[in-house]
Formats: sequence, C-alpha cells, structure tokens
Amino acid sequence: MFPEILVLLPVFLPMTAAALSVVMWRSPLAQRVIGVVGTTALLAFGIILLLQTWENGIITMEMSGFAAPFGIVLVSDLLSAMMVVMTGIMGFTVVIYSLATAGEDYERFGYYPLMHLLHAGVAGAFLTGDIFNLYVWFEVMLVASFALLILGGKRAQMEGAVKYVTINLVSSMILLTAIGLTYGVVGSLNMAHIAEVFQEVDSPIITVIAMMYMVAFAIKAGSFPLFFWLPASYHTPPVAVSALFAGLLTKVGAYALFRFFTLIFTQDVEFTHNILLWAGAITMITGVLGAAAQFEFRRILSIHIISQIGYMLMALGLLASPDIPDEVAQLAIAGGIFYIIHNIIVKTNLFLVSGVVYRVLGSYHLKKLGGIYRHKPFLALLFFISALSLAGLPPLSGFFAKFAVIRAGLEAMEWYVVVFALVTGLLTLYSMVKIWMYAFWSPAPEDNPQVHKLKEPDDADTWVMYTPIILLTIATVVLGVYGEPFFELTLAAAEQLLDPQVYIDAVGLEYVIDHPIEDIEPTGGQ
Amino acid sequence: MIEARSLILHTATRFLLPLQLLFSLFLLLRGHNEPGGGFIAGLVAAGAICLYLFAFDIERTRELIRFSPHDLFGVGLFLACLSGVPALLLGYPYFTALWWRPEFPFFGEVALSTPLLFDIGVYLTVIGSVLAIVLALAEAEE
Amino acid sequence: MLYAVLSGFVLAILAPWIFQAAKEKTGWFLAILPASLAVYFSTFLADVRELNLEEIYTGLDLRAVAGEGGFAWADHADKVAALRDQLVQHEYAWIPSLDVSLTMHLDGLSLLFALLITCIGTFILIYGGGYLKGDRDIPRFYVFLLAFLASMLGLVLSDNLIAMFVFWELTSITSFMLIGYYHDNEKYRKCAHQSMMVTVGGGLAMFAGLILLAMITGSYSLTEILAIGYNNPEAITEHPLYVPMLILILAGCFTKSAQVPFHFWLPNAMAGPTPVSAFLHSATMVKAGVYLMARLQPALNDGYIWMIVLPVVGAITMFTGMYFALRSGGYKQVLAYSTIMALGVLTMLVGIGTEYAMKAFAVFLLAHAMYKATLFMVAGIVDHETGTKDLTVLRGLRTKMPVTFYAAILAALSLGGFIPFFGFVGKELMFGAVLDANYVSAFVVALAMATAIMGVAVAFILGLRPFLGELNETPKAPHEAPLSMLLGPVVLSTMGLVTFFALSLVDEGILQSVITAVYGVGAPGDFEIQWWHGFTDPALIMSVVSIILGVVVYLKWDQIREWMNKLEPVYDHGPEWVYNKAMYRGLPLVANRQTRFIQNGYLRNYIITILMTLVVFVGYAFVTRYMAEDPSFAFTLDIEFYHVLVVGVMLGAALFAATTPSRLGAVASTGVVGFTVALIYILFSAPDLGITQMLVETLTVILLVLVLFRLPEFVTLSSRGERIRDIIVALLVGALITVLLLVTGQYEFHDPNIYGGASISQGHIDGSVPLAHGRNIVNVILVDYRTLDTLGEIFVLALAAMGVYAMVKFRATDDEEVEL
Amino acid sequence: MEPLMAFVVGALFAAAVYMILRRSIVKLVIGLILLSNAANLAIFTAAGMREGAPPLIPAGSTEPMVTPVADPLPQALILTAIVIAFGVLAFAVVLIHRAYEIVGVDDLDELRTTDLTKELD
Repeated sequence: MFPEILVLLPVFLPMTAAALSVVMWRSPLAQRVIGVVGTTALLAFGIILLLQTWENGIITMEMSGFAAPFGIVLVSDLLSAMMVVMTGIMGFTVVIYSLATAGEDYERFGYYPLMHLLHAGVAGAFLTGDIFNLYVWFEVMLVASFALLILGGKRAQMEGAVKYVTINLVSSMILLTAIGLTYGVVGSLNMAHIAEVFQEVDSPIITVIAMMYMVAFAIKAGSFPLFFWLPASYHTPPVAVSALFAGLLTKVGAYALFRFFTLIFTQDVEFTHNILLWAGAITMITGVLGAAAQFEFRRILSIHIISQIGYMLMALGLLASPDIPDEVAQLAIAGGIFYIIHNIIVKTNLFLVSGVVYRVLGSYHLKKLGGIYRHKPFLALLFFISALSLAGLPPLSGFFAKFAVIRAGLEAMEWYVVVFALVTGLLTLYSMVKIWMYAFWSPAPEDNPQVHKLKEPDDADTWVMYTPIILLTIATVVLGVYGEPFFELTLAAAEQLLDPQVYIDAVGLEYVIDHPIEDIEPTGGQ
Repeated sequence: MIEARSLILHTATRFLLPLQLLFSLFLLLRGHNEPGGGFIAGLVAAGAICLYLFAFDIERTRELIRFSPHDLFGVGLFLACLSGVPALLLGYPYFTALWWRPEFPFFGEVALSTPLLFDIGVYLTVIGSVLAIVLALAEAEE
Repeated sequence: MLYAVLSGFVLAILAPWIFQAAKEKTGWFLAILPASLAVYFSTFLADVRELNLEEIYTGLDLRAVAGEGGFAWADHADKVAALRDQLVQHEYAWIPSLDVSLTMHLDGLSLLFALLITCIGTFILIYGGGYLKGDRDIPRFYVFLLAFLASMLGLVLSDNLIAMFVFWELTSITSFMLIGYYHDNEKYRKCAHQSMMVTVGGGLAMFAGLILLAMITGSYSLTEILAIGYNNPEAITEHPLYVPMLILILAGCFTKSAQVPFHFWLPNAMAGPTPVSAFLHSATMVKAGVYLMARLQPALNDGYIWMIVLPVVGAITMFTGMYFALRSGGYKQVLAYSTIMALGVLTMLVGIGTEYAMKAFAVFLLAHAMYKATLFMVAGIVDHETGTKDLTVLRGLRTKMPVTFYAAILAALSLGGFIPFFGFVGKELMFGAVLDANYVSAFVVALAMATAIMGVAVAFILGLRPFLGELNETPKAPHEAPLSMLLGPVVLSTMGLVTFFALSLVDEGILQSVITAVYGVGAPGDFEIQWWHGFTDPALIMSVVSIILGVVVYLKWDQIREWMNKLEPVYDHGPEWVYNKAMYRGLPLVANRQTRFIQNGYLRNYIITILMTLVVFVGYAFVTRYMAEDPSFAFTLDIEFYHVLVVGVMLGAALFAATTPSRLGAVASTGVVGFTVALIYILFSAPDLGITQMLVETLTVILLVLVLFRLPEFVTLSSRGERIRDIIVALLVGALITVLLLVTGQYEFHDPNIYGGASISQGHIDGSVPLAHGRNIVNVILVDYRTLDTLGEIFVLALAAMGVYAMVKFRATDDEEVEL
Repeated sequence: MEPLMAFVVGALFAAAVYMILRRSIVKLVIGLILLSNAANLAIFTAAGMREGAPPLIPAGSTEPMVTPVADPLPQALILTAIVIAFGVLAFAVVLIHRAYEIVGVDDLDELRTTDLTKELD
C-alpha cells in the first residue's frame, strides 16, 4: 500500500481532522491540538509524498478499488505533490498563527474544522485525476472559504461574502456545465482518459469546451476581467483567514489551468494559450494598478494577488508560440510553478505581518501607521524581506521566479508581454515601498491611541505570531539563495506536464471494469 | 410561521413522525438496490423533524433529537471517513467495498458492508446538517 | 574570492552585536575588514598585470571552433580551462538550472574597482563612526553600509550576468536604506524612494537587456561574452536583437550612473548622511553603470551607435552636471552635481572608445574617486563642525580647520585639473580623447571645454571659498574634526598628489591593465600613460585656457549664479518634474480611475462582465473554430405532447418567477420550477434524482419561507434601460448554452476500447451486481464507484451547516474599523 | 428530446441570469436557485436522456430491466450536484438574510463599502 497511501493522506488527514474537530466542537483545546497535529501531519506526509514522487515518478491510488477511468483516481505528479506541500506549509503556519489570534468564539464556531476542510478541498483539487471530483473539491474548498469568510459576522464580511459567494457560484455553474458537456462528448470523466481521447480526435468543438473551462478556472484564479470577487472580499475576514485565502485559493484556479491546459487542452494552443498569455499580461498590470490605488495594508496585499496571478497565466500562455523550443517551454512552465510556490509563501507571509502590525497599532490604514522600523526593527525586517521578494528583488525567491518567467518570455519572443511583466515588477515595488514608507519609516503616529504598544516589548502571543512569519521568511530566502534544488524540482515537474503521455501512462487506463476483491460470489439480490 | 399550530397538526405530526423516521431507515437500507439511499433517507428524516418543529417548538424538537445537530453530522462525517479505512488496513485502496454476510437468528443472512456504513454516515450527516440549518434559523426567528 | 565578497554580508549581520561591544570604536573595528580585503585584492595586482587578454580570448574561442570544425575538443579542453582560469577566480554553481553561478571575473577593471571600494570603504567606516557618533540608528548604518560594500564588490567581480544583476539590485536596496537613514523626515523618505524607483526601474530594463545579451551570445558568462566579442564581434553587433538589447542595458547604466535625463535622483540622494554620500556617490554605486558600460565595451561597441549615443549622452550629462553645480549653493549639492559631471565624462570616454579615451577613462576614474571622496568627507566635516553646508555662508575656516583646509585644497586642485595633481593627467587625457573622437567631435569638444571652465570654478568654490576670507558666523562654533573624520580626507587627497609623481608606478601597477580590460585588446605594456606632450599639445592649451577662464568665473560666481537662477522656471520643469508628475499625480490618478471603473462595487456589473467574457470567448471560439470548419446543426425534435407540457409549465414558472412583483409568487414559482425539474428526472428514468430533487426543493422552499419573509416586498429598483441590458445579457447566455448543448449533442468521441465505444458508465452498469453487489446503479455509483465525490459532498453540506450556524449565532465583538 | 431540452435549459439559464442581475438580494438568491437547476439539467441533457429505462437491476439479474438503460453516471453526478447546490444555496439564503439585517435595505447597490475606499472619493 506504500507509497500509494501517501496520495490519499493529504485528503484523508484534514477530512478526518475536520470530522474529529466537529465531534469535539465543544472543546476549543481539543480542536487546537487536532489543528496542530493535523496540519503538521499534512505537511509531513506532503513532504514524503513529494520525495516519493520525485524518486518513483507519478503515484496514483484508485479509489474504491476501481481502476481508471471507471473509478476516481488520485494522482500525484510533481506539480500536485509540490502544491500539496505548499498546502501543508500554509496549513501549518496559519494554524500556529491562529493559536495566538483566533478568539475562543471563532473556535467554538468551527474555525478549525473549516480550516481543515479548506485544506482538504485544496489538496483534493490538487490530487484528483477526475474532472467531476475536481468540481467536488472546488466546492468543498469554496464552501469552507464561504464559511471562513463570514466567521465574525461583521458588516464588511457580509458585504464581501455576498459578492464572493455569488460570483463563485456562477463560476461553479459554468464549470459544472462544462463538465456535463465534456461527459456528453467523451463519455468519461477521467482526466487522463479525456486527454487520451482528445489526442486521437481533432475537433473544433474541443476548443469551444476548453474555453468554458478556461473562463470557469480563470474566475477562481482571479484573472482579468473576472477577478471582482477578490478585491471585494479578501480583506474582510480575520487576517489568518485572509492569509490562508491569499496563499491557497486563487492558486487552485491557477493550478487547474496548468493542469487542464497542459494535459487535456493542447490541441489548439495558438488560440487557447494566447488568450491566457494576454489575460496574464493585462491581469498583472490591472492588479498592480489596483494595489497602487489603495491605502490600506490588507487591501494592497489582496488586490495585488491578482497581479501575481498574471505572471502565472503568462508562464502558461507562453506555450502559445507554435515553434517554441522544448527547453523554453519547460522553463516557462517551471517558472510559472516556481512563481506559484514563491507567491504562496510570500503573500501569506505579508498578510501575517499585516496582522501583527494590526495587533500593535490597531489599524490597517497606512496613514494611521508608522514607527515600526524605529521601534520594532525585527518586524520591519520580516516585512522588508517578504516585500522585496514579492517585488522580485534579488536574491529572494521572487527574483528567480521572475527571472525564469521573463527569460522564458524573451526566449519565446513575446516582447510585449515581457514589457508588461517588467512594468508590473516596478509597480509592485512601488506599492510595497509605499507600505514601507508609511507604516515602517514614517514616525510613530502619536495620535494613534495604541502608539504606546509600539514602544513596549512584544508579548508572548505576538511571539507565537512571529513564529510562522519567521519560518516563511526563511523559506523565501532559502528558495532564493539556495534555489537550485527547487528549480530542479520545478523543471522536472514542467517536464512531466509537457509530456501528457507520462501522466496518462501513470494513471494506467483499463478498458474493462474490475475490482480487487474478486473472491466474493456474485450473489446480487440477497 | 411557527404560530400556525393546530391540534390536527400536533396529533398528525406525533403520529407521523415515527412512521416517517422508520420509512427513512427503510429507504436508507434498501438504497443499494432500489431507489433510496443515504441522501434521500436523510432528507426524509430531516423533513420529518422539520415538520415536528413547525408543529411544536424548538425546545421540544431539541428534546426529540437529543443530540446536537453538530454531533450528528460530526459523527456522520467521521463514520463516512472511517468506512474507507478497513480496506486500507487490508491493503486495498481507500473505500474499496468490503462485504460481510453473517447469519443472524431470526433475520437470516444479513449483508453488511462498508458502503452501507458509508451510507449511514451520509444519512447522519444529512440529518445533522439540515437540522443545524433549520434550527439555527428557527432560533434566530424567535 | 567569493568569501571575500560574502564576508561583507556576514559582518553586516554581525554589526549590531559588534556595536554592542565596541560602541564608539565600532567604525575602527569594522574597517578592519575592508582594509584587509584591500590588502588581499592588492595581492592580485601582479596576476592581473600578467594577463594577456588577447591570448585568453582567442584561446577561449576554441570552443566555438571545436563546435563548428568538429575536431577533437578534448585535446583543447584543458588548455581552454587553463586560459579561463586565469580570468575566472572562483566558481560556484549557484542555480545551474537557470545558468546562474557565482563566479569571479578578475581583470584590471574589476580589480581597480575592488580596490577603490575597499580602500574608500575603510575610510568611510572610520569616518562614519565619527560623523554619526551618538546617533541612535548607527548600528543600522553599519549594517547597510557593509552590505552595500559587499554588494558593490560582488557587482564588479561577478562573471555571471545574472549574479552581477543580483548584486546590482542589492546595491539599490542597500542604498535605499542608507539614503533613507533619516527616515523620520518625509522629504528624505521621498528622496530615498525616488532613487530606488529610478535605479530599480532602469535595472529592470537592464535585466531584460542582459537576458537578450545572453540570448544573442548563448552564454551568461562575461568571460565568454567578451571572448565572442573579441573573436566574432558581428555575432553580437549585427544580431537583430542588438539594438533593443543595447537600449535596455544602457537604460540600466544611465539610470544608475545618473545620466541625463535620469540625473535628478542623484542630488536628491544627498538626503543620506554624508558618509553615505561620500561612499555611494564618489567611487561606488553611481559608478556601477559606468563600470558595466566599460566592462561590456569590447563586446557591445559596434563602432557606430555606441560611439554616438554614449559620447552625446555623456557630454550632455557632463555639461548639465557642471552647470547645475555652479548654480547650487549647498556644499553637498555642488558635489552631487559635479559627480554627475564626472559620470558624464566617464560615459563619454567609454563611448568614444579610442585607445586614448580608454587611458583617459582609467585615469579619470581613479582621480575622481580620490578627490570626490575627499571633498564629500570635507563637506561632512564642515557641516558637522559648523552646522551649515551653505557655501554662500561658509567663509574663512582655514585657521579653525587647518587640516580640513589642507585636504580640501588638495582635492579641489585635483578636481580643477591643476599641475601637479592626478586630476590634471585625467583632464589632459580627456581633452586628448575628445579631440580625436570618431564622431560628434566638435560637439563634445565644445561641451568639454565649457565643462572644464566651470570645473575650475567649482573646484575653487569647494576648496578655497569656505576657507579663505573673513570668518563668518555659523550655527556652531567651528573647530577641527576628530581623527576618525580627518584620516580619510587627508590620506586620499595626499594620494592625489603622490599619484601624479608616481604616475608610471600607478600606470604599470594597475592602470594599464584597466585600459586593456576596457579596450578589450592588447597587452598591458601597450598603453603607457604620459602626461606631458610638449607645449604645443592642444590638450595642454585647452587646459590652460580653461583654468584662466575658470578663475574668472569663480571670481564672478555670485553674479553668475544670479543669472543662472533667472532660468529657475525652466529647471523646475525638467525631468524631475516629469518624474514627480508621473509618480505622484499620474500613477495614482490612473490607478484610481482604473479601480473606480473596474472595481466599482456593483455586483451586477461584475456578473455582466464575467458572463459577457464567457459569451465572447466561448462564442468566439465557436465561431472561429467550429463554424469555420463544420457549421452543421443537425437535430431532430422527437417529442411528445406531455414533454411540451412539462417544460411549458417549467418555463412559465421561471418566467413568472423572473417577472412577478410578489415575493410569495416568486418563491412559489421557483418551487414549481424545481418540482417540474424533478418531474423531468422521473420521466427520464432517474427516480433517485427525482425524489432527491423534490425533497431538496421542499427544504429550499421552507428555508426561503423562513428567511425571505422577513425581508421587504419587492420594489423595482432598476431602470428600464438596465432591464433591457440585463435581458440582452440573459438571452445571450441562454443562447450560448443552447447552442453548446445542441452542438455537443452531435458529437461522441468515446474511446472505442471501452465497451465498444460506450461511455464508462457501461462499466458501472455491468459491474453493478457482480462487483459492487447493488442493483440501484446510481446508488452504487454514489457509495462505491465514486465514494470520494459523495464524501466531498457531505462535507459541503456540513460546511454549509456550520457556516449558517456561525452566521446566525456569531457576531464578533471586537470592533474593527470599517474603511468606507 | 435533447434538442428541446437544449432550448429549455438555455431559457432557464437566461431566466436565472436575469434574476441574478437584479438589484434586490432576494431576487439574486432566486436567480441562483434557478441557475443551479439549469446547470443540473444541462448535464442531464448533455449526457443524453432516455425514457422509461431507470438504471435499476431487477432482483436476481445482473442486467438492467431495459436495455439500453438510462445512463446512471450523470444521474449520480447530478445527485451530488443537487446536494452541493442545496448546501451552497442554504448558505446563500442565510447570507442575504444577514446582509439585509445589517444594511437594512433590499438593494445590492448598498453593498459597496468593501470595494470602495475613502481615498478614491
């Protein structure tokens, strides 16, 4: 059963943890313990899964014992495994942070199970090899995020949630319709199977269906012009929740685009991927301009997520060039994956930092902040590193991510898109430095009633909050300074993605339904 | 809405409720072979309790179900998750169906299986979830 | 050598702790590192002198020959490796997947820079300790200064383009922190911001340029690029990407080295403490751009574009710098502008590209570093000890500050280009170089002359004026500075004198290898520098004339400034004005407009945009892909009367729900829609679905009733136009779905291997009884074949329940500000 | 029947979209209910419909009652989708209820504070 069981655990562990947490809903303490243990296990097994996938190639598990395409199959290729590790990292860091920040009320109203289920949905979406199952995981993730979003019941949360829920529901319905159409046409739900069938037939209708998926996933990813739900809602929940959302949710959309548009829809790349390319270019610039317009710490960060999604779409879109050399395609995809990983870490971290700042100064508004560099240099350092990494300055993870994507863009000769990417990089720096100038460099805001807190040493809870921030900051530094192993990994992942046959073979399609437990007599009607 | 109580409704509900619950169990157990199953059964049971809620009040309804809806769906979810584990222990993929047909006095051969366990989990979850929603709303109403 | 670079970063991290222990002596302690690095680097002087670049570059090209000619590469591999090792000092494969390595390229140019950085760095650390004594943030000063020093070393020593760029950006970051040292002041914050935005912006352009360069040459290694440039320059200069690459790289160099029109950030960067200005703006950061241009000159000089663009930009910068220096009144301001002048000169010289120009470049670079660092430190001393840096106020300090006066006058004379100072040699060669420039000679000569005249005046203004005459009243009573602050100026200014007399020693010691490196050909012995070419040397005549006229300008300075200031409105609308408009008005305006337009808060606008995106893109794919190839719509309507009846009821109910003004009506008709859907399921062989749909519909109606009747009655809120727009959107979406369903209905791409082309569900049907032991196939699928879906689904249900519960019961008390 | 259903589903989508575009939050939620029904029917239609052949197997047999039988897989998918949609919609219904309680008006145009910032006005 080893290593197959590793594919299951990233889904099974958080679900069981969630179920247990619900059973223990009266005891916040038990939930906390389950929270820490569950996410630690998720992270640990995620890493083992990644190592195993790295060593042994793609790992699959056929749920209920029915082989693909008849049953649901969970598949872990390098991309999936990496994303699962990221889920684990997010889960672990955010849960530690929550220990200090989530009030008992939040815990009694299901903060922990919701969080676990968010992880389960995300991990399930990363691992599943079945399109309808993907929809189910999307829904698990979304409804968990709905519930997390409104936890607290404030006006802003409700307003944000109305838009978030409506738009995501519309997107789910588009996805569901697309799945229905796909099943109608292919008669199968297994991704590898569909990919194989689509390789055989060359029909324009595939492109039409591909566009349905693209729009559905692009909404979830927060691409231009479909991202409206994100700026409306991401800054409203407690900061740990925002951090989790920022790290994971849009990335699931990006992941799905990567999966579908490397595995299944590769017939008409000039059409589909060009759209992705330009969507990416416009997304990055609108996102970063949106951030530039804001004066609130979390809003800047939220809207900026969109901009970063643009780089990922751009990386995927680079496949559009019809005679792109293999190694450039690989670099583009690897760059895109590295960008996703980098962005998850850094964006989450910045949100967590904003939470500490809020705890100290009681505001997210830049004009009410100040003096942090003077009085809390360590916190300032943590922010500074992540902010620079986000802006793509060396030698942090963001730089190499950007380098890979831009290099691939130039080598694929997509000049205009590269210009967008570079300008976006500069404007990102602008918005990050804006936060720095106001919140960190400007003098302590003496009219802020909490200003005395700035000058006091940090309490124990704040140090609990620092822990995940420190870990994530180290991660972004390590990804940059010691980036080689990670780049080798992403390049290998890109190689897998660019050769769909590897995935199809690993899933191992069978043509007749079978069941591993054969020795039971077919009694049927008892 | 809840004002609309009447003697007939009271009596009818009190009479119907056990029947409905029994029917839901029947739907649950036969689901594998005839239309029915955990969802439908759960929805029927939940509907029955909703009817009870409309006929009486929240206090009475809470007394009736005894458990908190959270416990119901918590246990249901946990059961559903666990129903796949025996297969894992035997070295089969998660959720691989295992069947056990013991002979019972009076009942004869009874087919017990992990899918049935799973369906029970579904049943409990559906009841618990629907009741949690309806009860929360009804309480907010008062 | 890599450790030499990295040691600076390590010490930077340790600096705060060293400060805890050493307190006021920290500067002296920390200076030990750059001092010993300077000693370390000077041990390479002999090696660098030995380098024969011609031989190396020719030899390195064997690789290309081997690639083409096909002869045994292995025979030559050792030889090439040996040649390469002469240039390349330390190799560490940093991120080989991306061709990034930490490799040190050591030739005359990088060695000279390394020596300047470490030597001046030593003095600056000592000086900074004295200058900022007692300042609460001084540990941070040490941290960033050391990090800056290390980045600068890395920049000039890197062989790998990307590694170099990494250090390049690190200098931008560390200088941002240094310039913003007095960050409590908003003005200074903005100055730091400006320098960062300009240099990083240019850096990004350069980043793209460097990648293009690597695409052209196929290598990220400077050594290999230079070898290609040496052996086969057309491969680079005639490549179609040459011009964009050049523009992008120059954009980076020009912004970093403050060339017009990007020069404005440099005077503003004087916001940092004086030791920072002395270090960053004399020998280091601003010279990075010059360094890179000189470094790439042998590979990128195409003999035409390069030789026109650089001299013109350089000459204009040089003139502009000196002009504004003469106009300014603050000591540091004058220095900043004269630095711009120097950077212009260097750019111009690299661009002229002749042997003579390279000599001038090497000498001028060294001379400038020495006198400019001195003068900055003098400026700091004067400011520190008198409390002002206003040149119009400062007079007669010679008796109070004799040592400072000594350093100032020496440096100033070198700046002015007087015999016997090193600056004279630089000026001579510069005149010589512009006189035989290949293109635009007249233009650069004229500007060079004008610059030199103003230069003399500025030299006096800086070196003489504050010290001569009557002592003026200053905010602080002037007195001599402490040893730590005097050490650097005195040593460096004396060096300006010594190097003149020891010219041949310096020449052979380092300058010739610099010239070789920048020129790209020849052995060091070929480039002997001489300062005397006889009395008829036109350069000498120009020098003399410039000095005479310069003295006149100096004497009339106050008057000339007045004239110059009359043009104030013109200066106020220069590049900086454009920058400020763009950065503080344009960008926020565009950003705000965009945000208000896109993120306008109206949910229906969002939905319309999303749905129209769907319609447009799917529709576009449909029209261009499907309709173009196979525009057939073949379907038959095979229906019974009761079908029409059922769907008729459904559509009627839907229409009623959409239009009724009554809540109850809407809810009820929604229910009717749901029940007819259930009826369809039952009619079309889906009993489980039908039952579930009916039960769910009942519950939904109950929920709606529980909730909605506390909400108000419907009112018509939208206008007629809006309704028409919405109807159009709705119809388009509906039409899209209809068309998709009709078209996909014609296709079946089933896998022929699966039950002869059936869908996979044939397997589910076949296996239902024998494998899954159930006769209700739908239920079997739910609890056996696809259990995982069902598991996810019940979690969704539970999640929704938890969400509803929390929404109804949980209202957080901590009241967070709501930003409207 | 599928061609007819294609039009019916299209019409349902249109009705749903029209409702979602209303300013009233109540109509919004009704639109969402219609939308999920429409999507489910879309799957049902796309997968092919068959009358009078429920995917049930009579006792003692291994074959369905009627061959060819209606495709059971989309039915299972739709069943899952129905339940998911019920969960989501229950959430949405309560959400708009709470939103109404907070804002006090049944008008989505009043729910704009999270998008707009002071600086922009």
